[in-house]
Amino acid sequence: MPDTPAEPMVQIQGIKKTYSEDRSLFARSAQALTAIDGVSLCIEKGEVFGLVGASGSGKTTLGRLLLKLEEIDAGQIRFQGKDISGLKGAALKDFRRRVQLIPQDPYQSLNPYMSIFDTVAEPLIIHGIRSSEARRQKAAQALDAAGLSPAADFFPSYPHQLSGGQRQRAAIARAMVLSPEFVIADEPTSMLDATISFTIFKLLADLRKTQGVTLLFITHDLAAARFLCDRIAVIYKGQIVESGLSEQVINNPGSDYTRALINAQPRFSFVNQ
Amino acid sequence: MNFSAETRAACNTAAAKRSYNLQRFLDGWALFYENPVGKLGVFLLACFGVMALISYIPPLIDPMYHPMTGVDPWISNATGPSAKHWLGTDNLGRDLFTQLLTGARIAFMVGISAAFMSIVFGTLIGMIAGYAGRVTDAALMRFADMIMVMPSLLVVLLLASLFGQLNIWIIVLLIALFRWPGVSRVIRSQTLSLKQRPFIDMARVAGASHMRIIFRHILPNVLPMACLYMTFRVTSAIIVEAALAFLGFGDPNTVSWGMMLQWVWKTGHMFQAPYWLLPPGICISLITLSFYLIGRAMEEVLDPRLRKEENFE
Amino acid sequence: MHFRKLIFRRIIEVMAIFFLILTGLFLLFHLSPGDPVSRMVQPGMSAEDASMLISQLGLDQPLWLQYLYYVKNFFTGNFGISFHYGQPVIHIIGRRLPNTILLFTTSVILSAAAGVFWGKLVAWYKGRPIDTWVTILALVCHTLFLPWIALLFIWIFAYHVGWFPLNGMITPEVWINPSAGFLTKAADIGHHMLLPLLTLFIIHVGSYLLIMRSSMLETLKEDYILTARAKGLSEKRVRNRHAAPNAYLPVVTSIGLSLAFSINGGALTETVFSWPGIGRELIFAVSNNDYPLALACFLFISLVVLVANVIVDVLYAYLDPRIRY
Amino acid sequence: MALLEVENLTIAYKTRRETAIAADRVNFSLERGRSVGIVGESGCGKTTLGMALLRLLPSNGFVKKGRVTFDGMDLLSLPDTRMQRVRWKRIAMIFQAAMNAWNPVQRIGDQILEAIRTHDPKITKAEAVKQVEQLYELVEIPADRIFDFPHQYSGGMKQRAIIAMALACSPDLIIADEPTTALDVIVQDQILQKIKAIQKEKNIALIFISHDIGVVAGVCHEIMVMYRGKIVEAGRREEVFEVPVHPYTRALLSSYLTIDGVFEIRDKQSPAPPCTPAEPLSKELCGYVHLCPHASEACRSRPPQWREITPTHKVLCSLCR
Repeated sequence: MPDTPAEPMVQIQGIKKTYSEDRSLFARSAQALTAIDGVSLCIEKGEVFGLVGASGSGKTTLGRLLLKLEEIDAGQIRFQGKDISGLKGAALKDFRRRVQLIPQDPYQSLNPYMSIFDTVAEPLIIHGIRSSEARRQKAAQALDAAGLSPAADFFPSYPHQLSGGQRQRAAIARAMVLSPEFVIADEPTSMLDATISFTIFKLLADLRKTQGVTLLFITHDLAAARFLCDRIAVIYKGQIVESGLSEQVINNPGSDYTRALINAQPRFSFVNQ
Repeated sequence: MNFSAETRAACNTAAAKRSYNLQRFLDGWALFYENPVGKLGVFLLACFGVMALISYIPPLIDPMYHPMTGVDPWISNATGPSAKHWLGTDNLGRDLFTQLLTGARIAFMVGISAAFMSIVFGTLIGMIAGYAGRVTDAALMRFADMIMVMPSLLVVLLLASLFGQLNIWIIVLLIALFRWPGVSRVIRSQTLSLKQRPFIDMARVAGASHMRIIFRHILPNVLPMACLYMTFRVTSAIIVEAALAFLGFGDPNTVSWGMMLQWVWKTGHMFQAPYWLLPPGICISLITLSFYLIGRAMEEVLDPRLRKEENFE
Repeated sequence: MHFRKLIFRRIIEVMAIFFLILTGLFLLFHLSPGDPVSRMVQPGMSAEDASMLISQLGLDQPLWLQYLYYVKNFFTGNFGISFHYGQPVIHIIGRRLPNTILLFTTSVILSAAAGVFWGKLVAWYKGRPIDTWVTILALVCHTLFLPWIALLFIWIFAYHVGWFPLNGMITPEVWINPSAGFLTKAADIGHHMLLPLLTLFIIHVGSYLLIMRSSMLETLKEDYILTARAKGLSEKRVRNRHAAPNAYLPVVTSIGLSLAFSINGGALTETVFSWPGIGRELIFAVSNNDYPLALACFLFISLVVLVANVIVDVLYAYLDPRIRY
Repeated sequence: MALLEVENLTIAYKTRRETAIAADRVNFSLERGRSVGIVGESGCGKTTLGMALLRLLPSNGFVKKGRVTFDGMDLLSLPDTRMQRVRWKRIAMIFQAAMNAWNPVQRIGDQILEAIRTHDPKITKAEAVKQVEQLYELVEIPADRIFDFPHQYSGGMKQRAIIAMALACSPDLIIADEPTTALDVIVQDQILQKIKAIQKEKNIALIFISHDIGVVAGVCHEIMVMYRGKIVEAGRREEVFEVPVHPYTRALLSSYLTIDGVFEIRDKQSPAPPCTPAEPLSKELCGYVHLCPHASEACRSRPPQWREITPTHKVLCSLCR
C-alpha cells in the first residue's frame, strides 16, 4: 500500500446522515432525524483524536459511520486515502482487519456464550489464521498487552466471571488482536467506576505508545479527552463546532458551546492547591 | 490493574472451567427443580411418558386389546370397568384402557413433532426478520400477523374439507405451519435487542459474515427462549389435534384422546358412560397442564422480562 | 392528530390483510383437487339455475376473471347457494353472525374483566398462599380441554341437575307465544347462553388472569411505583392508580393476539352446545362438503377477528397517552 | 438534637443462597439546612442506604439492625400509615434522572397534584394548581407544560419537574439519588446549581448520593466515602479533598480527571497525619485490602478501626497512626 508519510489516516468530507423514524410496510412517514450534518475531519496517522459531545450529538453515529456499520447519505470518508463507501468482498475484509472498535459497555460487548479465548480468537478465525497454535499465541499476546495476564488463566473463563474492568480489557484485547491501524474507542469507560476507568485510560495511552495505533476517542467528558488526546473536536447537534489541539480548545475555546461545556465542569475551588 | 489471588484462583477452579453453557444449564435446572410447579410438571409428564411406553404391551398379550381393531367378542355394547377391561369398553367392545394408553403416544408424537417444526420455522424466521430489518422484517412480520389472526383450527378444518382426509403427519405439518408466528415474534424482538448489543457490532467490525453472526452469536442467545416456547407449542399442538379429532377430522387410522371423545359424543354415550367420557378429557387436560407447568417453571429460570408477549394457545 | 392517523393506518393494514386472506382462499380453492364448478353448484339443481349460478360466480370464465368476479361477489354479498339449506349463503350468514358476535363479545369482555381484576389482586399478594392457589387454579382452567369441559357441563348441569337446557339458543314454545315480550325472550336466550358462556369464561379467565398477574409483577418493579410509594400514597392507591393502568397495556396487546384463539374456542363451544352461530355453521358446512357456505363462513370469521383487532388497537391507543399525544 | 440520626444501620438482602449485607453499621447525623454527600462505586450500598431511610427497600431487603431517628421519631418502628405521612411531607426524594420516575400514563401535573393533595386533603384543586405553577417557576419550566405527559418532556425537564415535586410539600429533608447521572454536562450543571440554591434558600437538609465525587463536592458540606457497604471516610469536604486519608478515597481522588488535568492530592505522602483512635466499631477486615497499595500484614489480620483526624474528619483504616 502506497503510504506517503503525509497521508492522513482518515479524511472525512462533508458527510451527512439522517434517520427516518418509521419503517412500516404500508406507511412511510416523513419524520427524519439528522444525526450528522455536514462533518469534515482529518485524523492523522499515530495521533489520539478526541471527539467530544453530549448524548444525542451524533458522536456515536459518526463512529459507526467510520466503522462502516452504517452508510453515509452524502459526503465522503477516505481511509488511508481510499474511499470506503464502495468497499466489498476482499477489500471490505481488509478494511475490517485494519479498523477496530472498543465498545462502550463491557457488560454487553462480549457474547455471554463464548469463552474469553473464543472471543479474542474469533477475529483470527475470520481472517484466516488456520493454525490453532498461532491463534493461541496471538490471543495470549493480545490479552497480556491488555493487562490480563497470565493469559492462559483467562482463556477458559466466561464474561460473567470477570469484573467490569477485566471485561473491558478483554474487549480491548479482541480489538487489538489483529494489530489494527485505526481503533475507535466509543465511550470505553462510561459504564465503569472512576478508579477503574482511569486505569483503562492509561492502558489506551500505553497501547498507542507501544503499538503505534491511531485512536479516535469518543467521549462526553472533556476532561478525559484532554487527558488522552492530542487533538479534540467538539460536536454539537451533528456539527463540529470546534476543533484543534487539546490545550488550545480548552484554554481558548472558540465557540459558545465549548465555553459552556468547560464552565459546566466540576471545579474544586475550595481546595487550596 | 491488580488482580487478587482469589480472582485468579476462582478462574482456575474446576467449576469455572466447566463450560459456561453447562454451568448455566445446571444452575437453571437447580432453580427449576426448586420450584414446585416445575416438579409437578415433570412428575405428570413422566406419568404420561410411562403410559406411552407401556401402550405397546397390551396388544401383545391379547389381540383383543388392540386399540383400533381389537374387539372383545363377548361384548357388543359399551360396558363399565371390569377386571378384564380396567376402564370398560366402547360400544364396539374395544378396550378403553389401551385406547387411553395409545392416546398418550399419539399426543407425544403430535405435540413434540409439531412443536419442534414450528420452533424451527419460528426461530429461523424471527432471527432473519430481526437481523435483516427494514423491508424483509416488515414483510415477514406482516405475514406473521396475517397468520396469527387466522383461527388455526378453522383453517385446518377448511383445508381438510378442500383437500380431503388428512393423515396425522399432514395435520402435524399444518399445525406447525400455523403456529410459528407467535414464536417468531418473540425471537424477533429478542434478536432486535441482541442486535443493539455491542458484541454484534464487534463481530461485524471483526469482519464476521451474516451467517456467522446469526448462527454463532445470535442463535445461542435465543435458544433458551426457543426451548421455552417449544413447551408452549407442544400444548397448543396437542389441543389443536385433539379438537380436530373431536370434530371428526382426525386421522381415522390413529386412536387419539380427541378421537375417543368424538366417539363418546357422536354415539350418544356421553350421558350413560362417564367411564368413557371422563378419562380422555382428563388426560388431554393434564398433559397440556404438565407441559404448561414445565414452561412456567422454565420461564422463571429464564429472564422473565424477555417475555412481554404472553401467548395463549 | 397522531391518534387518528394511527388508527387509520391500522385499518388500512387490516384491510390489506383481509384482502390477502380473500386471495389466499381463492387460490386454495382452485389449487385443491376437484372441480370448482361441482363444488359451488349443487348436483340436484336444475340446469337453468345451475348455469345462472355459474355465470354469476364467473366459473365459466378464465381464472383471472374468475378472481375479479369473486372479489366483486364478496363486496356485493353474493356467495352462491348453500347446498344444505338451498338458500343464498348471505342469508344464512346474516342470521348466524349476530349470535356468534353476542356469545363471542360477551365471553371475551366478561373473562377479560374478571381475569384482569383478579390478576391485579393476586399479583399484589405475590408469594402468599392465595397467590399460589389462584395461580394453580388459573393454570388448570387455562389447560382444560374445551369440548370436554363443555360436555362435562352439559352432563352435570343440564342432564343431571337440569338447571339449564341441553342445547340450542331459544325454546321455541316461548318464542311462538305471541304475548312473549322482549324481556321474556331475552331471559330465554340468557338461560340458554349461560352454560356456553360459563365454558368460554372458565377457559379464558385463567389466561387473562395469568397475563395480568405477570404484567402487574413487571409493572411493580418499575421506578414510578417507587415514586408513588415515596410520595406517601396508600398501598391501594399505588396499586389501582399507578400500577394497574400501566399493567393493562400488555394485557390489551395479548387480548388482541388471542382473539383468533378465542374464536377457535367459540366455534367448538357453539358446536357442542348447538348454539346457532357462524362457527358451528362452518364446522357443519365442512362436514357436509357445503363449500359455498364454508368459504363464506370462514371469510366472515376472519373479518370478525380483524375488526375485533382494530377495536383492541383503539382501546390500546386510548389507554396509552404515548400513542395519543 | 440533629434532624436525622442514623445509628449502626445495617441493611441486608436475602438472595436464594445467602443473606448479603448491603450496608454495614452506618453512622451519621444531619442537621437542618446541612447537606451530606455519599460517594461510592456502583454496588457499594449507597442507594440502598437512601431507600432504607424512607423504608422503601425492595421486598427481599431488610434492616438487620440499627436506628434511624428523624425529628425525634423512630422511623424504623413507625406504623405504616404514619410512615406514609412522613414520606414526601417530611422527607422527599429526587430520583435518578435515568430512571423512569414518572408514571407514563398520567400527566406530570396530576402526579404533582396527587402529592400535594394526599398530604393536604383540604386544599382545593385551584390552590394546588397555583402551588404547582409557583414550583414550575422556581425550576424554570413554562407553566403551560404542567399538564403534559412525561414522554413529552426532555430528560432535563423531567429532572427539574422531579425537583419541583420534591419541593411540593416543603419537606425538611431531601434525599437525592444520582439526580444528574445520564444527563448532559451542561444540563447537569444547571440542575446541580438549582438543587444547591433551593437547599440553601429553603434551609432543607440534603442527602446527596452519587458515584461522582466531583459532583458531590460541588453541592455538599460534608462527604462520606462508602466502599463495599461501609463508610470508610467521612468529613467536611475541604478536609476530605485536602487531606484524604483512606487509600480508597485517595485512589478515587487521584483518578479524578478535571478540566485542568488529573486531580492532585496536595499531601503526597501515603496515609495519614497523626490522629487519635476513636471507638472501635468494626469486627471484620477492611474491604479494600485486596486493592490497597499500602495494605500491611496488620490489614489482613485485624479489622480496621475508626480514627479521628479532626473532630469532623474520621476514617476507617488501620494504616492511620
